[in-house]
Amino acid sequence: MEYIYAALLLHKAGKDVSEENVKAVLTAAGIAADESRIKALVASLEGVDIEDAISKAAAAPVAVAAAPA
Amino acid sequence: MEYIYAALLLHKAGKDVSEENVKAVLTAAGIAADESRIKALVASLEGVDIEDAISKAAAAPVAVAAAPA
Amino acid sequence: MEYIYAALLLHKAGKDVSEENVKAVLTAAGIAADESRIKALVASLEGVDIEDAISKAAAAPVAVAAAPA
Amino acid sequence: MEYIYAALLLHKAGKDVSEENVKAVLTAAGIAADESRIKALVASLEGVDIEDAISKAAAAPVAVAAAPA
Amino acid sequence: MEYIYAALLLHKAGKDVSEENVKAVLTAAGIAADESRIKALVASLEGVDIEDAISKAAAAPVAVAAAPA
Amino acid sequence: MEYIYAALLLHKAGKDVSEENVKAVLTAAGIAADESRIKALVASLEGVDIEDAISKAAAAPVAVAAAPA
Amino acid sequence: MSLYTHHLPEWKREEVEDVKKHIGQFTLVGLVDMHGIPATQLQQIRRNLRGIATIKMTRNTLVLHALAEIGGDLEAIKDYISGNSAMIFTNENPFKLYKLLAKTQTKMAAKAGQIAPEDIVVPKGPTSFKPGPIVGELQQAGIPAAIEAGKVKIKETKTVVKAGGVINAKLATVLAKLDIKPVDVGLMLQAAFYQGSIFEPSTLNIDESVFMGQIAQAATEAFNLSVNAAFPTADTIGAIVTKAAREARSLGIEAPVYEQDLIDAIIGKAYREMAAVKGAIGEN
Repeated sequence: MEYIYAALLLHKAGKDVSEENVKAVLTAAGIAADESRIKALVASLEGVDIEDAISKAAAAPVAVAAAPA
Repeated sequence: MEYIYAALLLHKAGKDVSEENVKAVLTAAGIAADESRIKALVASLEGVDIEDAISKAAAAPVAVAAAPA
Repeated sequence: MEYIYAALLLHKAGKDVSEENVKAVLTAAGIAADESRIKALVASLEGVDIEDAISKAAAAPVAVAAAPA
Repeated sequence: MEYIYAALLLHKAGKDVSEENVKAVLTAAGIAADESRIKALVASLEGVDIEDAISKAAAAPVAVAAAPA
Repeated sequence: MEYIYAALLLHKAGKDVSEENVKAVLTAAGIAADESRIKALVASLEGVDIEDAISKAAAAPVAVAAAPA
Repeated sequence: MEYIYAALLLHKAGKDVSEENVKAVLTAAGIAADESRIKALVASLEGVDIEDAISKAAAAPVAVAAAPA
Repeated sequence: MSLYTHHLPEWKREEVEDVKKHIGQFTLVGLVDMHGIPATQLQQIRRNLRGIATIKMTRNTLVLHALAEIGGDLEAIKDYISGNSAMIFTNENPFKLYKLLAKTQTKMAAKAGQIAPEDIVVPKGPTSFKPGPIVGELQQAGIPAAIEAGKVKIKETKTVVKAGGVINAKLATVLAKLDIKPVDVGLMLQAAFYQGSIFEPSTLNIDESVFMGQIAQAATEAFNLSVNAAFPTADTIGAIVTKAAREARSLGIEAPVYEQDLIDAIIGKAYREMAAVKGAIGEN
C-alpha cells in the first residue's frame, strides 16, 4: 500500500502523480522504490478520477458480513 | 489528511513514524510541513494500534465511503 | 466463466464483443473455444448495456453497508 | 480491470497466470499491455487463493441498490 | 407458477399476455391448460406493471441471507 | 431471461428440460429461439438441482425484508 | 535587571540559578496548575512521572527572575503563570506531556464549595448504610432515601448538582459517604515552551476518536483507490479479484449467460421475478 499512499499524498498536495514524484516520496520514506511498481502505479492511475476512486466503495462482502454484528 | 497518509505510508513500509520521517515524506511531496502538526500526529500515534485502526476501516469500508454520497 | 471474462476484456478494450474477437481472446489464453458457447455468449449480450450490468455489481456493496449507518 | 479479467480468464481455463500468458490474452483483446502492470499483477497474485477470492464474489449481493429506499 | 412463467415469457418476448398466447405456451410445455385459471391470470395482470415488479425482484439480494453467517 | 423462464416452466410441469422442449415453449411464445443459447442453458442445467436453487432464492427475500428495518 | 537580581538574598539567588539550570537541561519548559491537589496525590503524580518529567515548585517571583535572565521567546511564558503554578520540565514533546498529565487525572471526593465538573448523579438502589441519622442527611442533601428491609435505600436516581453548580457542604459530606468522587484532580498544563514556541492546552488537546477516524478514513481511501484503479497490493489483491469476479457474475446474471457457475443465481432471479409478479397480482 505504500505506493498507493504516496499517490494519495501527491494527489492531496495537488501534485502530479508522476513516476518522478512517487519515487521522491517513497525514497524520502526510506523505501527502496521499485521502478516497475512505480510505473505500474502511474499507468494504473492514468485516466482514473482519483477523487472518485477514493470515495467509491470497493469492498462489499466483508462489510456485509460485519454489518449485523 | 496528508499527515495521516504520510504516517500510514511509513507504517506500511515498516518505518518508524517519527517526526523526522513524516517531515521528510511531506516535504518530498511538496508539502510545507507544519512542525506542530507533525508533533501532534506523532504524539497521537503513540499508544495507537495503527493496524487495529486500519482493520476497523477494512471491516466497514463502505459505510465510510458512502457517508458523503 | 472464461467466456464472460473474454467479453469483459473486449468491452474494456473498447472492442466489439463479436464471435471473432471472443474466439481470438480465448485462443490466446490457450482455450479450445467452443463455437456454440461463443455464439450463445454473443447472443446473450446483444442489447445488454455491459457497463450498466457491471455497475449493478458495484452498486451492491454501497447500499448494503450504508443500511446500518 | 482488464489485467485482472485476463488473469481470471486464465485461471478459469486452468492455465498458468504467467506474465507471458496475461500479455497474450490482453494483446488478443487489442489492449496495448503495460509490462509493469502485468508484472505487478502476477507478483501480487503469488500466494493468493484466487478460488477463495472468487467464491466471495458469489456470496456478495447481486444488486441491492434498492435497500436504502 | 407455470402460468406466471408463461406470462413472463410472453412479456419478455414482447408479446401480448392474452389468454390465447398463454394457452399456447402452456400447451407447448405439455401442460393441460385450465381455461379459468388463464382467464384469472390475464385479468389480474391488467393494470400490473410487469417490468416494475420484476425490477423490484432484481433488487432483492440473494446473498444477504448469508450476511449473519 | 426467456430461456430460463421456459426451463422453469417445463420443470414445474414435470417435463424434461431438453433442448427440444425448451425450443417448443419459446416458439409457442413467438420467440425465434437461438439454438446455441438453448444448448448453453440445457448444458448449464446438467446436474443442477433446480428445486434446491429455487428454495434458496425463496429464502432470500425474508432476510432482505428484515435488513432495512 | 541584572543589577536588581544582584541584590537577591543568597538562597533566592541559588533558587533562580536552579530554575535556570533546569531550563537549560530540558527541551520542554512548562507550567502546571497545582490548585486543589492534596499532598498525597501530588506524591503519586510525581512517582508516575519519574524519569519522564520533573515538577519544581518555586515562588513565582523567582521564576520570573529566571525567565527574565534567560530572556528570548521563553520569557513570554510568564503570561501564563497563575497563583498556583509550578514548573514542569521534560524532554518529551508537548503533545506527549499533555497526554501524560491527562492520564494522571484521578477522581476525588468533592470538597464543600467546589464546582461540579459534570452533572453529579446519585443512582437509585440499596446502600450499605444501616438505618440511622444518615437517612436525614441524605434527605437534607436532596437525595430521596428511605429504609427498606433494614437497609437505607435511595428511592430514585437523582441529579443532585448540574455541571458548573456549587457542591455545598452537606452534599459534599454525603457524596463522600456514598463514595461518589466527582472531581477531577491532576496537574493541568497551562503552557509549554518547546523548540521556540509556546503551546497552549487548546492546541495540545487532540480528540483521539477524530484522529482514529481519520486513520480509518485514510485506510479506506487507499483501499478504494487500489481496488478501483486495479493497482494490486498485498492488502488488496484479494478484493480486486473478488470485484472482477463479481462484475463477471453480475454481467452473466443480468444478460443472462447460461453458465454452470451462474445457473443457480439465474434460476433464483427468475424465481424471484415470478414471485414478484405473483405478489403484484395477488394470485395464488
